[in-house]
Amino acid sequence: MSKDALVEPYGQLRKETLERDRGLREKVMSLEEAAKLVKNGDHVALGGCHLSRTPMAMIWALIRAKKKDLTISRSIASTETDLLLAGGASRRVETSWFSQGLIWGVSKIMRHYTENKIAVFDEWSHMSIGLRYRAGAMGIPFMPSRTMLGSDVGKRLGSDFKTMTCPFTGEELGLLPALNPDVALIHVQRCDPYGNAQLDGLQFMDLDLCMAAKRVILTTERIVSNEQIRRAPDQTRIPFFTVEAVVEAPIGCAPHECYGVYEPFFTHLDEYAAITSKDPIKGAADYLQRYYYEPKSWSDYLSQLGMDAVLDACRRGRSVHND
Amino acid sequence: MSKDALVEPYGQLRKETLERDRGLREKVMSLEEAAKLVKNGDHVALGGCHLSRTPMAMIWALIRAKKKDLTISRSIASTETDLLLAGGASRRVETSWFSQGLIWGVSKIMRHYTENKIAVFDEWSHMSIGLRYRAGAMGIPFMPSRTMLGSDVGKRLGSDFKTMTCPFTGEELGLLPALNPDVALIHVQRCDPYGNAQLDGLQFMDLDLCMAAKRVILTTERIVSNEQIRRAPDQTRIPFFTVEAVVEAPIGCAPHECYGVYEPFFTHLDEYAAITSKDPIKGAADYLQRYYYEPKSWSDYLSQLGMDAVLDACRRGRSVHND
Amino acid sequence: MTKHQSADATYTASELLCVMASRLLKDGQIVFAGIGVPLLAATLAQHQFAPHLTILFEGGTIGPRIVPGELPPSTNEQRCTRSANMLLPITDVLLLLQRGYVDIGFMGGAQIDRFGNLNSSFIGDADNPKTRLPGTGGGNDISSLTNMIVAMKHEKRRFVADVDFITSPGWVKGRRSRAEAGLPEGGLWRVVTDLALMGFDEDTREMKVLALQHGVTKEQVQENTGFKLLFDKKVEAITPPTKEELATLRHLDPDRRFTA
Amino acid sequence: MTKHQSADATYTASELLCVMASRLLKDGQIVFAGIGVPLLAATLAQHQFAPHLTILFEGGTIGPRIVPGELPPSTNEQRCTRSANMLLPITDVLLLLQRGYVDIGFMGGAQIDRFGNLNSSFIGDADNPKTRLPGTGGGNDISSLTNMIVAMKHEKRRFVADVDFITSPGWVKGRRSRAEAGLPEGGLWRVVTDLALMGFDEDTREMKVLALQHGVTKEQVQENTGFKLLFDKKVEAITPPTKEELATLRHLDPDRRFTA
Repeated sequence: MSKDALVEPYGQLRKETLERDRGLREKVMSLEEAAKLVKNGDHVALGGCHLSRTPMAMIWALIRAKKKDLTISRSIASTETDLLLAGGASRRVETSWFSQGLIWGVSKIMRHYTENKIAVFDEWSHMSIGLRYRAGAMGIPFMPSRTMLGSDVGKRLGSDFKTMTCPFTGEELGLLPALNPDVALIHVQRCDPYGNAQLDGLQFMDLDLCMAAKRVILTTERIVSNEQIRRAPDQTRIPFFTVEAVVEAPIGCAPHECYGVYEPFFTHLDEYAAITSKDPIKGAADYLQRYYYEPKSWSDYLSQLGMDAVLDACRRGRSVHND
Repeated sequence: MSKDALVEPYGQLRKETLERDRGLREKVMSLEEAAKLVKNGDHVALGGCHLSRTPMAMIWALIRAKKKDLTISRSIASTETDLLLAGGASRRVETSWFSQGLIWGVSKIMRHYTENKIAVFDEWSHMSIGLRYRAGAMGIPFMPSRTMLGSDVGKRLGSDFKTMTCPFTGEELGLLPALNPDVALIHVQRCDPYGNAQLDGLQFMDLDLCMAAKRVILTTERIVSNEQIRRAPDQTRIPFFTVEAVVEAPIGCAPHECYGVYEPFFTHLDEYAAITSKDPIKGAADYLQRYYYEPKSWSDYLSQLGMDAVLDACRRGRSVHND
Repeated sequence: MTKHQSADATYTASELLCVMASRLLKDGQIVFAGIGVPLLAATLAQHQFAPHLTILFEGGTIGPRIVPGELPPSTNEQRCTRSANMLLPITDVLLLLQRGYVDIGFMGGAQIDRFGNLNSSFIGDADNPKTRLPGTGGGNDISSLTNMIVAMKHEKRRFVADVDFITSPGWVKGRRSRAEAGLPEGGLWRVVTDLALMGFDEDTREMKVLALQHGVTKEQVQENTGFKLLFDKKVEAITPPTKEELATLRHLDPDRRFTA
Repeated sequence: MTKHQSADATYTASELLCVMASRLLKDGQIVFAGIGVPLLAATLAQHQFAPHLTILFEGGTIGPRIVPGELPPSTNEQRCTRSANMLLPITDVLLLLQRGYVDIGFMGGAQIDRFGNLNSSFIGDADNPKTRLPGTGGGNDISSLTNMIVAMKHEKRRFVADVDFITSPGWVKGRRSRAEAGLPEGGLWRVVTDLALMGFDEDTREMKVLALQHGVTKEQVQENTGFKLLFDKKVEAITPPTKEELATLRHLDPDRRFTA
């Protein structure tokens, strides 16, 4: 049903939300169990931004579980979305920017899939993506805004992006349709078994994502007790009742970063850029084989990245706490 | 100019904002100096809510400075707004609820001023007040919402509250006009001399207020160094460039509370209720005389409340940090 | 203070309201509770049978633990936040209602009418009121956006055919008028008083007595109501507060702050 | 790598862009800076003459201190947050632009046209592109909502009469077309290249050369531009990067991450 309408009718959204089990209950499970909560065809929104707090362990599990036809949205998409395309999990991406990162040039995988029309890349401005999630989080069908006007970004979206005249001021406004993803994948520094999550540092769009989504899968560096959460409730950023699964996944963003825990694995990212730039199809296939399909577990994946690389990334990651 | 239009035209709002000195600069001053930044006729929005983090020291200074014709808005108004009416500073209040508190009954001062048509009390739903500030904070002229429909609260607001049909879903929506107060008064636990403020506990509508307002006056329990703020930037809730004045005002919410520092002065509030219920005019006049006009300083005001009362409120206030 | 009494206990009207209202809640629910009886009733439910029930407070608190004997003066002070799971800005906690996360809104009421509309704004004409009341607070938002329980004393002057002013909409003018006004599903679900438990007719949305408090007759309820009540085909008798319920309640509010 | 040279220094094109762009900023301003040259230029300004200038990053950072030699790979990683004054969610930091708090937006560009429109989405037809570029990121928001500085290499293929796709609007089709599209005041203010500094004509909004880099002629600029440039009545000569500017810049980016 939700696939047909750009904006989910309010009655249906409420009904789905009220039918969820929102009681205070434990929901700890494995990556593999959590992957079963994602259905082929779902709209999956990814937390974090670019190389930061990417829910990589969960993405890794989805690709291994051979998910298909996912629509992926994210504030800024990077190597994780490359791999969702290359791994066959997604053929549609909604984001504001999609490449590994300025210093590595334009993603050859993104180019291959979009230029050959194998996948669709719908481009919205960065704030517009954020306001679409925010409208979804607030339970309103659209958010007024003042960008994408006068540009081809707005024009290319056709009737998905509307305009109106403000009845208070007579000003011309853009109207961004609410986005309520089927699933949000979010990686956090710590949460309790119920899903109350505390996030350090940059928050990106994650709180809006959790409020907007119909199911949230949290991966976390560590699971702490509910009592620990309750000692500093003003540090909680995600409320448990939005969360459907909690998975402990240490170093769960590798080779991207997790604020205060580890920085990006730059050497690995350089290698990734090198092999995928040379031949996006074979390069990605080789990469997926080695890092996604062959490892027996997430820990085994980390072993492939290498202990030295893990220690180095963690040393740099903790440095943000240094004076 | 801003007095004429319900929603300030965007061009004018931007112009006023860009003309403000938004550089990183010291802005520490006294209550009396800060009071000069408030002009007669200004729309003054009050931070905190009900008996919590009320910017009482600044309100005290405004009443002492004989301000006139202020429009006051707040999420929930309590004794501070009683006194702004009784002290002659305001004749118009926009809020969702206005009385001292359930356990003390309906405010006789509010009743006297509104029933005798000396002052206007415009009633909006609580979320609507919040969304009006939020629209102002976001730089959009209205926020869509789904309350106040079908009620006399909505009807009574006339054309200030509009409705529309959603172009995405065909649903009926309420439209709340953006509110950009001339001044916001906010009390915080700590901030630096530039106005970077960290807020513990309940945030109420304060961040939206600061982003929406044209001038922010911060009172603070203590001023800390900018270096201290920079050690935990993810704890900052109010950015310096929204702030026009920083005033150190210890126990600056008394007799209301400041999260983690002191609880309400309940005995004093009981006395306040008693004298203003008996005779709202004379009771308020006597109260203002004793607590507002006679004290030589904020510290002298606190002395009137009494050292024992201060110590007791602080002991209770700190208890929120106890296990 | 009216004393009520069952075979084995004496209790105040407020205590009766708290106990009866608490029984309407279910474990695992998310309940948006106002100050006073609602806060106490939801806390009582947690202590009695609903350990996984979550309380939301308007001040921005998600899932606090109320400390017995330290009841807050409103839902906006730090006493509301003890051992909470999360604190949110006010607007955002109210938006949880709009997003649809909340099962039940739970408030007190000053004046209610046959369609469950509540008035907490004006007694008399709004332009020239006899009494200006404090106003809606979150009431309008809660009643617009979720299923509501209202707990109040049953008095003729409070139960009127039409409220002077619809502060918080129930079923508006009955039948489909609530939906036609643009309000989502939800609406006034139950009214708990010291005399009875009431719901609303599925079609006309008029107030209907579902059950009577211990020792109360249909006639007594009607006598204390300013309009003609519907009565369910099978009006049940409510079990009076148990000793255990009252003991827990008095442990929570030893100073009788909200239960006098 | 093209080497540029003045009487007393040798520098790369990127270094030249950083230095020139930094000089356009003023102390006390709030600058929304993209990754690469913009970040470096704003930081250089802070070190040289604008200690009270505040940098905003798209990832959500307000007023960080960039640690020399630890430049971030984008504006979304923790390296961007060192000693910052505040961190905000992404949507909220972008909303600061919409609220009007930002003096200057500062980005790089892939392709620009005579009206200052930028393209970072498609080379060729959008439905059948020769190259799919990464997209707008915050570019569309920044260019829609504040005065912009763009820093880029001056090449004919980058300076085109009409961009293939307007990702980030400058003056749209010139004259009043930007305002007519519903965009606020602001717009493309300055384009800094390794050859010149350009603004836009007050009426027609066509690109106009205001000053030339050291040793560069008008003819050279025109030759490297894919449309006819306007030239200001008084085209000035830009003082080349000073030793001090270059030393500070090289201290900030010793690995030449963004200045190679």
